[in-house]
Amino acid sequence: MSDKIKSTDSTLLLECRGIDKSYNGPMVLSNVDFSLKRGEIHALVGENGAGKSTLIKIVTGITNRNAGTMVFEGHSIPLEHNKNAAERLGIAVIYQELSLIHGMSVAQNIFLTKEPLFAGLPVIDIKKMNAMAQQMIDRYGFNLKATDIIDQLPIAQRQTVEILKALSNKASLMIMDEPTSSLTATESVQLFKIIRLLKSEGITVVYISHRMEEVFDLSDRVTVLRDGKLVSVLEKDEISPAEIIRLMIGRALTEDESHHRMVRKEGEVVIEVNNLCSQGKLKDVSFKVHKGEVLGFGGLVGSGRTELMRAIYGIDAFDSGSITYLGKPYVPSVEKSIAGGYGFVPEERRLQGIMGAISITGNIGIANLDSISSRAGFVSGTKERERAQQAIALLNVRPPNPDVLVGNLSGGNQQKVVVGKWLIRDLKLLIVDEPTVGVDIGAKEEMYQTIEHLSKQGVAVIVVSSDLPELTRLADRIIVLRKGRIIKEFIDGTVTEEEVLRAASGIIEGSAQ
Amino acid sequence: MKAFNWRQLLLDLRLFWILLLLMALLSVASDRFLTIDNLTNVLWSVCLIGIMCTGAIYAPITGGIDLSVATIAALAGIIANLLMNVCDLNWLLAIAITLGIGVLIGWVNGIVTTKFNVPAFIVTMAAKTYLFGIAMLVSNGDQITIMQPKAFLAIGIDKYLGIPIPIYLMALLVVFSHLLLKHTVFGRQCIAVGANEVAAKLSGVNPDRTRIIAYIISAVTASIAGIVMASLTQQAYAMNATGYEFDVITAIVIGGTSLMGGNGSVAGALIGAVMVGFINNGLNLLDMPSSYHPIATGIVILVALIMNQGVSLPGFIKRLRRPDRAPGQTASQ
Amino acid sequence: MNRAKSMLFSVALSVMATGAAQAQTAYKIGYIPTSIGQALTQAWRSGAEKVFKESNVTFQAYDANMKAETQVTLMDDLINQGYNAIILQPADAAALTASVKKAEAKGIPVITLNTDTLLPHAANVTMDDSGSGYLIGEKIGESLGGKGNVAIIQSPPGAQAGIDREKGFRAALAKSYPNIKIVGAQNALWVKDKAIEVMNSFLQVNKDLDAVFAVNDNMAEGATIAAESAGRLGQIKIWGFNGQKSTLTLIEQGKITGTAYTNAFNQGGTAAKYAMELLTGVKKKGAKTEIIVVPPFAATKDTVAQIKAEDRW
Amino acid sequence: MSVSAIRRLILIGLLISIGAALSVANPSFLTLDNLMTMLQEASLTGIVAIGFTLVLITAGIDMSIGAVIAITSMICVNFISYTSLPAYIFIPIALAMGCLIGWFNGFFITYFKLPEFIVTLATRGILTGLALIAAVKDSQGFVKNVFIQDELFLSFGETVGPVYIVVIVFFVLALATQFFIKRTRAGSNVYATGANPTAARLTGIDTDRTLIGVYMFSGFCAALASIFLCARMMTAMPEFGIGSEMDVIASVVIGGTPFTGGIGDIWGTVIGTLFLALIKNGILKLGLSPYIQPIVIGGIIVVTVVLDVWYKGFAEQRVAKLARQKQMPTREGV
Repeated sequence: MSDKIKSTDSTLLLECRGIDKSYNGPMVLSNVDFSLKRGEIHALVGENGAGKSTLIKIVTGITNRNAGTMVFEGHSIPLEHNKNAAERLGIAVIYQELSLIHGMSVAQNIFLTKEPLFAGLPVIDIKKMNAMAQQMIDRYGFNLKATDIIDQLPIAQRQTVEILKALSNKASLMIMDEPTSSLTATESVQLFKIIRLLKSEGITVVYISHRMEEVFDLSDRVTVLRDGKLVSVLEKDEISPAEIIRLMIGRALTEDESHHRMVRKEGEVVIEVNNLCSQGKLKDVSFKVHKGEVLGFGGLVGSGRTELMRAIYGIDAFDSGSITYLGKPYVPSVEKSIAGGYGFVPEERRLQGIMGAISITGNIGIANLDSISSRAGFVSGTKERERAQQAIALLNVRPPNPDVLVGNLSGGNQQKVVVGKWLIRDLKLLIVDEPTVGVDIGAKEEMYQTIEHLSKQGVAVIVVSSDLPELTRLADRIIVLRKGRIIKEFIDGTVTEEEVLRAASGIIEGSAQ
Repeated sequence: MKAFNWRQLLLDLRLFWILLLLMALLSVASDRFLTIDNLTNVLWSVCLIGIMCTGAIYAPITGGIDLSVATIAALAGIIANLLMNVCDLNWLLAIAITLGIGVLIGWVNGIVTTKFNVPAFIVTMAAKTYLFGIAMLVSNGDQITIMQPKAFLAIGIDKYLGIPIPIYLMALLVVFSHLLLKHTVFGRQCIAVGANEVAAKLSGVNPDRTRIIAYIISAVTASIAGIVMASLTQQAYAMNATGYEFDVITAIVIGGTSLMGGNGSVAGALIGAVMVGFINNGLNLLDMPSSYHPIATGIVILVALIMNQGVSLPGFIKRLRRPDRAPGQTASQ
Repeated sequence: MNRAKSMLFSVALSVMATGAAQAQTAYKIGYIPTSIGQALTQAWRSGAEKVFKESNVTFQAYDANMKAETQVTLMDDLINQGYNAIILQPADAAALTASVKKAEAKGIPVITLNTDTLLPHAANVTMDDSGSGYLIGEKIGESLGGKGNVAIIQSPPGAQAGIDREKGFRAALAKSYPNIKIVGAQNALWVKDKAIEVMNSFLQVNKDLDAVFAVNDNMAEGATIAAESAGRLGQIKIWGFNGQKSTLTLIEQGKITGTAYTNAFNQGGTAAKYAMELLTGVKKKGAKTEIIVVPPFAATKDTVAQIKAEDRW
Repeated sequence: MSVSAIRRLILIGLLISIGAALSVANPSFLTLDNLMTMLQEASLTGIVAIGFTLVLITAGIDMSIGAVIAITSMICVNFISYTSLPAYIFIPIALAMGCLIGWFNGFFITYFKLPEFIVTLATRGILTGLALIAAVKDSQGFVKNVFIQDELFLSFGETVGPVYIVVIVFFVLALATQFFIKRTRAGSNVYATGANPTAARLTGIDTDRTLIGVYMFSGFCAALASIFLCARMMTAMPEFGIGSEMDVIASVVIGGTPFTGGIGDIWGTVIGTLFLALIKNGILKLGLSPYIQPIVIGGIIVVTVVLDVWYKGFAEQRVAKLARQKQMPTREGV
């Protein structure tokens, strides 16, 4: 089924053939071929769990392949590859912000461990370092100063520092994993310029993204993976969003799927938000959620979606506006919200959702202390365990052992635990922020089914997601936020991912912003 | 009761085996060691540390530390004496008020740590300094001998069924603290706050309140220890219990509680305290110079910690040969 | 005999006191004990304050928290502040020698209490740690009839006063009572609760312990608590050192056998008077340290009544 | 001006104003002798604090520094009493011992992934005992504190003009260390290890080696301070330095180096050390009761740190707010 890869030639920077990989179990990659030409922008696409990140890890030496050959710039790379060797060869990965050192300047970060020295002395020549950094910055026309401290820069600029760091390593291959996921639209445009600039410098860029338009705009070639197998490699002229999606999911989307039909649900109002304002974050946000309705929130990262959720859950205070919950005026606080039937699945699972060093029982118990404890404050171990088992059964958590530490579970199962702790409650409103980030494809489907099931039971669900297919699949109604305001609401009929994205980027009926 | 944490139990048991091993070694070294009398004495001598541990453990569980417990204990003794013998209050009332002042001290520690965001280490270290000054001020720097009332003095010395009262008190507090930690809402909240403050907050726990209560508990048990100490030594003295904070932390950490927060074992802390008590007692019985005490304790801390990390001796030797793979968790971040 | 000497001494002091009272110039005198919060150092302070009340003296006490380093810092500071005289209880002879020398070189007389430093200075008012230890050794030896088992509750290693006391004690036993066996010596850090722990282990190991010498009263009181709790108080003679008020009470109650009592009020007063005499020129500083011994008095149940209430500290 | 610079200025301002107030309160404060003694006092703590700052920058802690002082002083005094080796031979040995102890700490921390606090607390215990065992004893086996008369050794306690040698060494060491952490690769590694160990490892920094090095330096600094302390006291005691950790930690934290790692520098520590020394020296001049003194010192530490943390939070919030407003002009709308 896979299309033939074009013939091997000297223009290839990297050539992988027959890559196999399994982590003690099912094959994550099987017989994958992957090649990169010099100076191209190459998109790597596939659904979550298709094996993109594993392939990248193999190329960058973070993990080792089980079989297959890898040739980089004519060097054959052995099975026992490692990160340092990859770096020496000129393979660089742009992390979101992982590899930057807070408290240090841009120049220091770029040249960490390879700072220029005074001739023959083990002393850093700071002037020279700053000058070199500034020179690089200017050459690529970035809006940065070499002496800026990392902490004070917005995410997008930090990313450019990452890129500079890779450039200073004389990288010939730069891999960007979802680089726009936390950028605003303008910042994304800026990044695309940089990527094209890199291309013009002869640097190969591997670009991983879920945003089809970006892939479509940028890439010279696209490699599509599905279920750990190579599906196709598309040349520039073959690239179209519909085709990529077809290859990614293995069939063409039906009219129904690509144009999700939304259902107006007009039952009892669970929560009503009126003119919510929060300085610098939210401006005049008003909406209602009905019983059994799934309300989707779209918008770019930084558009105020997460801030809105935090405000109505009661984590952050807001400046003005009012909330009515179950028909009564409501001033939210986390404790009241939980007692009143809210559930909240936060955006960053590892930092905000789970307690990794604690068992599943403990993680589920902490949100259900009211129902598992006596009035005197004693926790019933039996009840706690029962509830944990209930949640495990409900969501099919693996392994189904309530004593397992949550930190040892896979991403999907961790997320199930975070969701599960609310499901065993008398839930009236569930807020989920990016429910399937880092979740494998099987668990993702289960998550969707869970949400659908909940809405059938009459729970109002608010889904916040950057994953547009997810949003269009789940939502009965979609609200798009931009710069803290509601910019568009899709109520009836159908909506396409493109429409949502256009609204989120501020492109409405031709009036670009 | 089925919700038993087997891992924790195993950890506790592992410590228990070390304890038994230590006891076996000591009983070989000295025939006086393994007698009821002597074991009672050891328990009696670790009572103060043990009582402090039962409360002080909540600070590390929530991710903090309390260095002021020893000074709080000294101050509590002085205040109790002041109330009983200068203000002529009933001894029970005096104890109640003393504990109330303990609550206040803990509250201040907690407030400064949480609301002002100052590291607990600095807060409690400074508290140690100024509370010592207050203790000196209140006692006028005197070593006050407590002669009255008899009922108060009985707390530290009297025996019931041949066992000194403080041991019962310690046992009671250990059980109480264990129940509090493992079987109450508050205990769950403490562990959650220590494990992941944000996640706990989003699950409806109030981290600041939990921490403040943790410091209050710590200060209250320290006050109880101070009262027992005053009664036992018949003395109210600002320099009482000097340096005990390190013994308390040592016992807590040997017991498997991480200073990073998120777990804790009261029983483990008690075993830790008893272990240190056994070492000191054993060396005393053997009439070894006191300079060996801190050395032995230091070595036991290291050994217990390494064993808590899950390293066995053969494994250790094997790893020494291949130093590229370190034991324990992968990255400590 | 000892008691008679001390009485004589007190009389002599009160005669001298009248002379010193005339002084009108303002003086600043500093007091640096090892630790401010001890019965002994408190008593010294009160004794000295009583003397200084009669003249125009600012008497300021400083706390060294049992640390020699802090004492040296304080000495430097008092020198810089231009104090006229310093009354010092050195935590260690060697450690304070340089400081005392420095002060003396600046014309500030230093009067040491109990522990003497190694180089000459104004005066040393001492209760004679070693001699008193010797005295207790003899008393214990005598009461045991020259035979038996004795244990020592020590001060921390390196604490000089405690070492001197223990040395004196051991010397007495070695010289006069070679048949008395020292069955154990353990450090109880000067404090009661550790002394209870140490005493408990002594009681465990030695089923026939006859006497215990604790190098201060606090630890003797701790030993008493342990022995009483084990029901063996009657069989064991416990001796302390210093003679603080609470210990004297316990001696009266028959719980503690005896202690080397020093009139600490008197000792502090003596140091204070000596300082005043140097300052007012009544006395001239000699080339050698003037050693004033406040002789110890073996307080036992029989003799403790001779210590008047106002002399108890 | 950056937030950290303002925080430093606030501290310096406090330092100067407290100094001025003390000079008014007691004229003997502002005398050359007193200032020199104060500097000497500050330097003894400060030398240890310099090493400790590096440990704190790596987000660690070293509780064993006091005990290192004790054991080093015992090593020196043993050489002086039992050998006729000159000071320039045994002092390097003593300093090397300090490093060795630091290595030991670092090894246990990095190899077994044990918490720094408790490892160094264990080392503290072991060293405390060893110092007592190593102490020079008299014929009856009692610890005897030797009055040192080795002139070369004692010259470390002397002055150059009015300034004590230890003060000069302190400032030179501060300068050198500041230079080291800011201007060398190894120094950058220290910051990187403390700020973000994962990122540091990703960048190719051997964080374990960096940590071990930092603990060795901390041991070295404590050993160095010990030599000056012995020379000043003209003796060595097995109790030297034990308990002084608290002063060192307070100095460093007042100087603005937080426990969280990745931040801080030596100048902050120098100011913090001077600040604490000033408070401790000044309080003696006020004629306060010795009981009140610890209350005042404890109170000042808390208030200073609370102020500092409050200002830092306040300033950072403002910076963040400005940045957010720049990013998202809510007024304009779409």
